[in-house]
Amino acid sequence: MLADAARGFLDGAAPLTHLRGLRDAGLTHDPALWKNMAAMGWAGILVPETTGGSDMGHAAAGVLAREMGRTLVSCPFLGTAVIAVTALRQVGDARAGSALAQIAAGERLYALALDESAKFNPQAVETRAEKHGNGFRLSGRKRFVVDGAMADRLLVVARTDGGLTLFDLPADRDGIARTPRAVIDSRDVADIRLDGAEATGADVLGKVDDAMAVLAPALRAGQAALAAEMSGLAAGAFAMTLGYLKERRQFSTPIGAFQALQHRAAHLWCEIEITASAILNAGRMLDADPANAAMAVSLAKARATATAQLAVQEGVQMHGGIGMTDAFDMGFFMKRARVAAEWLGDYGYHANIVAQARGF
Amino acid sequence: MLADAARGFLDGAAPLTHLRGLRDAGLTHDPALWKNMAAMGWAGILVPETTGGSDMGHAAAGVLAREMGRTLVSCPFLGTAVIAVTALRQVGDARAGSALAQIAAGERLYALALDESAKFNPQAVETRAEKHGNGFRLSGRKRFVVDGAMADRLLVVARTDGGLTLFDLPADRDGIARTPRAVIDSRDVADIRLDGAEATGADVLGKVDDAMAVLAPALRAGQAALAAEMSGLAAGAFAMTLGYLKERRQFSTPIGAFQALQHRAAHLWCEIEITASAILNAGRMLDADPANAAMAVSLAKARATATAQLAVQEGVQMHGGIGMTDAFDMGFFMKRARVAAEWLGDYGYHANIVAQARGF
Amino acid sequence: MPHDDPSGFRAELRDWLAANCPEEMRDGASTEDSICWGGKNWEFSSDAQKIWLDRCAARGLTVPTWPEAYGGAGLERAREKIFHEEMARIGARYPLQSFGIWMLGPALLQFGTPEQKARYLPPIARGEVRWCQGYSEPGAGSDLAGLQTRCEDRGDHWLVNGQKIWTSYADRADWIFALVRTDRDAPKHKGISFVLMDMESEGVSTRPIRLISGASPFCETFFDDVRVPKDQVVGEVNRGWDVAKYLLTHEREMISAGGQVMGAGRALGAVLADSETGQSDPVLRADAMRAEVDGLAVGLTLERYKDRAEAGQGAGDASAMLKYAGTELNKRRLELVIAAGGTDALDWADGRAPTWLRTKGNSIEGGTSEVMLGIIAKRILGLPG
Amino acid sequence: MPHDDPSGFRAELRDWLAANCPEEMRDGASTEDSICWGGKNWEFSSDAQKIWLDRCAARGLTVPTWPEAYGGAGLERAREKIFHEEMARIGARYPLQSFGIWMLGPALLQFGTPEQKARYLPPIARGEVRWCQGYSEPGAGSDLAGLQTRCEDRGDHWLVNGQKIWTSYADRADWIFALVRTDRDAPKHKGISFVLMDMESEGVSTRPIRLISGASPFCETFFDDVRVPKDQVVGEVNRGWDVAKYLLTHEREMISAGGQVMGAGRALGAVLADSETGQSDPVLRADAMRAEVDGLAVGLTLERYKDRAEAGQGAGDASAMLKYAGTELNKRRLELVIAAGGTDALDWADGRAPTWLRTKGNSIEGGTSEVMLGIIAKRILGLPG
Repeated sequence: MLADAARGFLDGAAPLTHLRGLRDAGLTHDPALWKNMAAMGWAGILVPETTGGSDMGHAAAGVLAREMGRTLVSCPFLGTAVIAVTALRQVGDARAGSALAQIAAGERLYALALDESAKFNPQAVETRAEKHGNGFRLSGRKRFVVDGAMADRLLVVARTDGGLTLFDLPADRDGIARTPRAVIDSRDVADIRLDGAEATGADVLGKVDDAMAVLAPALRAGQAALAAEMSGLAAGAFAMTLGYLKERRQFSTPIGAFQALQHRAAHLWCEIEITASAILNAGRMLDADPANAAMAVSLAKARATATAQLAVQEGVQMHGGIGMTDAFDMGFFMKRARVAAEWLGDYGYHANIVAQARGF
Repeated sequence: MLADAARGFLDGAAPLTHLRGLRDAGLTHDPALWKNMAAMGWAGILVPETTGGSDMGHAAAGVLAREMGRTLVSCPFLGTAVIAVTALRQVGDARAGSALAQIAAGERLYALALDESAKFNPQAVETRAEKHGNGFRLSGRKRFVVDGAMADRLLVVARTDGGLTLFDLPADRDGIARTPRAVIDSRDVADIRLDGAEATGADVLGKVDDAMAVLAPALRAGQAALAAEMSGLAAGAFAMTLGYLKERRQFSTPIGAFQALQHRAAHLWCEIEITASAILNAGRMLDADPANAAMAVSLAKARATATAQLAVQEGVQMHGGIGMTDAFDMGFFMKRARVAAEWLGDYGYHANIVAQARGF
Repeated sequence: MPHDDPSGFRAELRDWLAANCPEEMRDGASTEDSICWGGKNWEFSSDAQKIWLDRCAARGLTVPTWPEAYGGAGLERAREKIFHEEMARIGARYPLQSFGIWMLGPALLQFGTPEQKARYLPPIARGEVRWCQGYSEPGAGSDLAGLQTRCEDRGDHWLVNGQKIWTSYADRADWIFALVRTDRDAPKHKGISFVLMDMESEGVSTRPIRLISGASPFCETFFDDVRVPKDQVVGEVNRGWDVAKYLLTHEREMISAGGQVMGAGRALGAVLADSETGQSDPVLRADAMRAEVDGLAVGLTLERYKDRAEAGQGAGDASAMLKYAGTELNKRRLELVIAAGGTDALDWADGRAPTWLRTKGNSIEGGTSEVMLGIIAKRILGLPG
Repeated sequence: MPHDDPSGFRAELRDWLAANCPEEMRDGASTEDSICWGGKNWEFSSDAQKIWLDRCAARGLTVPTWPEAYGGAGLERAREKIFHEEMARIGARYPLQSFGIWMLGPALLQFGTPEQKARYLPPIARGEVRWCQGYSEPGAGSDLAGLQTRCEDRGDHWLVNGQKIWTSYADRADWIFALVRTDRDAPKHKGISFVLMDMESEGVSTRPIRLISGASPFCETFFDDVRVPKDQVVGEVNRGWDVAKYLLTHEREMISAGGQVMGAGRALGAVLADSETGQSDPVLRADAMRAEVDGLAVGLTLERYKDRAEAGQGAGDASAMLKYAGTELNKRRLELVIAAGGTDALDWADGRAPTWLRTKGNSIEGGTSEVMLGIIAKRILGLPG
């Protein structure tokens, strides 16, 4: 039901042409669209009811993410409504409550400033938060901060004396410089430089030296939602390919009658269907037993990554010449799949977590 | 020409039914066949002309091995005519010359007793050769000694004070116990126990503490010839499969007309053809520049392993029900492919050598 | 991930298992050797195997979802899951496996008369009668409906003549359920019936087929003027194809689940962790990681489809996906098990080699992977031709 | 592995390269950006690029195997290999790449008149004229022989009308070689001719096609009453399909070799060795090992077929294998290059992303992988249908 409603809305408000329009206009984001989504309760789907949300849980968030993946909607859902909200919920003080309320109302956007190398590795943080008076001064470089250019607030992970600490800072604070990047999926990504940016104790989310208590659940939630988005992406690319197989004729036959393509399409459908199970499982585990959800989440992200890659590669190849043209939409799926494959941990990263959980 | 002659001989003297006959009779080897091969000069193909061989080189040995792979000939060619001969040639003293002459005449069989663990690892030798008077006493266990039950002589690798040493011992020497194994490819494999077996200085092949000077070239020669055998195996399995695709009818159509099977057959043919290039290259490099042939040999073994596995898996699957029956020959190809995949280093072992040679 | 258990069923079951499952039956084994198939001539591998079968049968746990009236425990889906979880927790072997449980039982529950259910189901549940199936015929390959075995109406009995192939363990089975042609003039799907025959009937003979694995789990089975009582047709005469389709779905799920069960005893990872190069060889490790990821996801998919079945939606054509994915995955897994085992695994005396070779047939029997992909392409995806 | 050099050719060439190849041209680059395509309007990226082209052209080394009379160096196969080895040794860029070198040149050498060779080949060798090809037409896809572009005999000239698609860099080319229909009544393969046209002719226009990589290496090209002199047909009129088949073989080898050249600049391994997780992630490392093994073997196969060609045996239908294997491999390699690069490689400003996306077209252009597999299945393996 949620899926049907979401699909109905997105087919009207944000079909694939919406992303193309943004890209052609040199934009990465449509603020009006996010306002509408917030009005429908999407920004607050994980926000507690007490602070203006609907608190529907991660399985439901996954349903929305999946539908967004189908039409490649560019919006701050993952970074703000999933990752930041999950982080803020771990804290639960009045300031976090107020932030959650603002998110639910669509009035505040967050970006997670974590990565410092080209591959996801949440422990490899060299950004320093030096003690300075009663507060801190942050210096370092953050790479590939998704939604980093448009965000009102940044969740910055920095090294303090005893570990990592998570800061919730206004993005326009002195000493923070943001440089937008031109990324292949046409979304908002920035590199960020912190040059002695000041933070008070009140800017710390959770406890000093204990970023992971807040961040780890947020990362898992983001990974699961991103996996759900990728599963929708795979389904969207596959639907387009399947339609083409039925329509396109070659040597007077619909190409979908060629057995080699049939078998490949059938195999791909199996992969999508099997990945869907992993996605559902991750959402359920996050809702029912979040402390033990790590393997389920990594399983979902690994499967979704592999499946989305296969779907877009087969999509381009089966479309032949037009598949490689920009005029055709398959390239958008391919580019987003590639970015989503890397973001928050690639196949190898997550498969390794699964393997370790399974004892090897 | 050599290939045609070999094929002509083997089609008559050792077609696939020959291996089946041996297996059904509980045998692993046909001494009369090897005598015939020796009479044709196959046993001496790498033996110098001065000691009764034809010295045709490793490329030519690869041609023979490939033809043997086609019909799954079980004979001591690899262990004796390739590995032992190459080892003996590194030494070149009168004793080695006499051994080479005996091999060329088909009168002496060798087996290499190297492996001690289930995965190929020529450095992992714990068999000890303790100093004892003027000689040594050897103790330890060797696993998976190919041709180990029928061999007249054993090449035993043992640890001495300063490294590894290679011994050339009569297989019936006191203190050597051989236990034949029932291996899936129906060939001669034995486990060997050395229990204080005595060796003199004259039994050392090459220098004490320097087994690898003799052994490494022999291993490379064996790996290349085994790769050639596997490429022939792949070709033999594929020829059988291709014939079936043309003959077998299902739903009133030859199954080879089904496009999905056509594409898989074509892909397999490509793999076989590409692997053939690696095999030829390995033979040429061993003849032209043996000191630098390691990467070429590992490339050949890695490719041949992957290709043979694909050929037999597709072979069984495309044959359907009869492919899984013992009455049909495809199972023999599959079993030999699996043993050959492991022997002298598996895919990962050799791919790793290639990667290191390529700088990673 | 344990399921909710508001009613205390889990605790009660756990106690029962602790008290009743013999120690020997707790090794998690699911190799061909460790299975109890039951039947008149079954030789129990140990006292423990017999005790375990009898105790489970008495409690309906050989067929936990069947109605209690027919020897089951009447468990609904949520409790069935708990049952499997608790069995896995202590590494308990399943007390009984059989084609009667997997295939004939579901078919009878769906299509059988009350008399047929009462007569045939309880002996299956108790492991007293072992069934085999007679579907395929020589030369027909994947064209199942092209079957030629004749079944003529001779007034007070049927007369069966013909030949089946790939009949699993027909040489050790007590009864066979088979598809036969009762109307030779009707279109090929319309003249088929589903008939039950005692393997001791005069005119039935079998010949085992040796597989590449060395085992002979299949036979050729011959029917030469076999007389069959009239009440041994399941469902309507000439409508046997409906039963067959229903069963094909079950068979696919069973073969698919078989792959899971085989692997379930021990995670692939544990096998690799033991291997001498599992950690150091990135190829082996990477392939094992992929197989583990895929195996878990296929397992979740089986669960998801079982949940759907509970909710009244059969897997239908999607069973082709379960069959395809499960068997192809299992082939990959056993390749890895053999690779991890190195030369130790290449001996006939080692259980891994025969198991590995046996998996090669899983993607052929019960409909090849190619047939499954064709079903998916045409019936689910609606591709032409 | 260096080849024999009895005649001292290698030493001589090595000296010449040392003296003549500008330092800037020794970076081994073979990205889309670094290529010199030549032509009337070519803008050299640097003085070094121009100097390098001119020096090579003067010595026949832009087209080393062509006869000296037409601007080549007349190298036989053994010396050609030495040439490539010595170029690779110092990481020299190739001075010139073009469809004239790869495709039209070989076709003219095989099918052209002496006058055509003398007129068209030397400007190609000097990089003065840039050619494009006009084969595919909209909607025809893989059915190349179904082309509809009309070429009518108007006595003293041909008149061409129609449209081509996937014409590589037609917007920057000086001339085009194209397949056109000269007999509309003949069977489809029998009424085709191979014609050369000046892109500045009246009635020729182009429209670039933007690819997913952001680049526009292809165009749509339109012919609207284009007059073509009578002597600009290569081979016999209506026998253009023979030229086309010959060229398709060359094209496949070229696209396949392109994959090799792209990777040759730097072994995949070196890319991985730089990557932050190349060593620690077994999945990435294992995939790279496999790609490296396969890449070396495909490279050896290309060499083997070139040797055969030297011995008078063309690759023929087997060129389909080279095309298929080379392009599929190259897609795998660039996937790994991007994966090793992580998020750094996802920026348009980074050269890797466009190169990666561009490889996706390699297995489509010049005949899809599926068409190649079909050619192998039917023409080499003799499978029916």
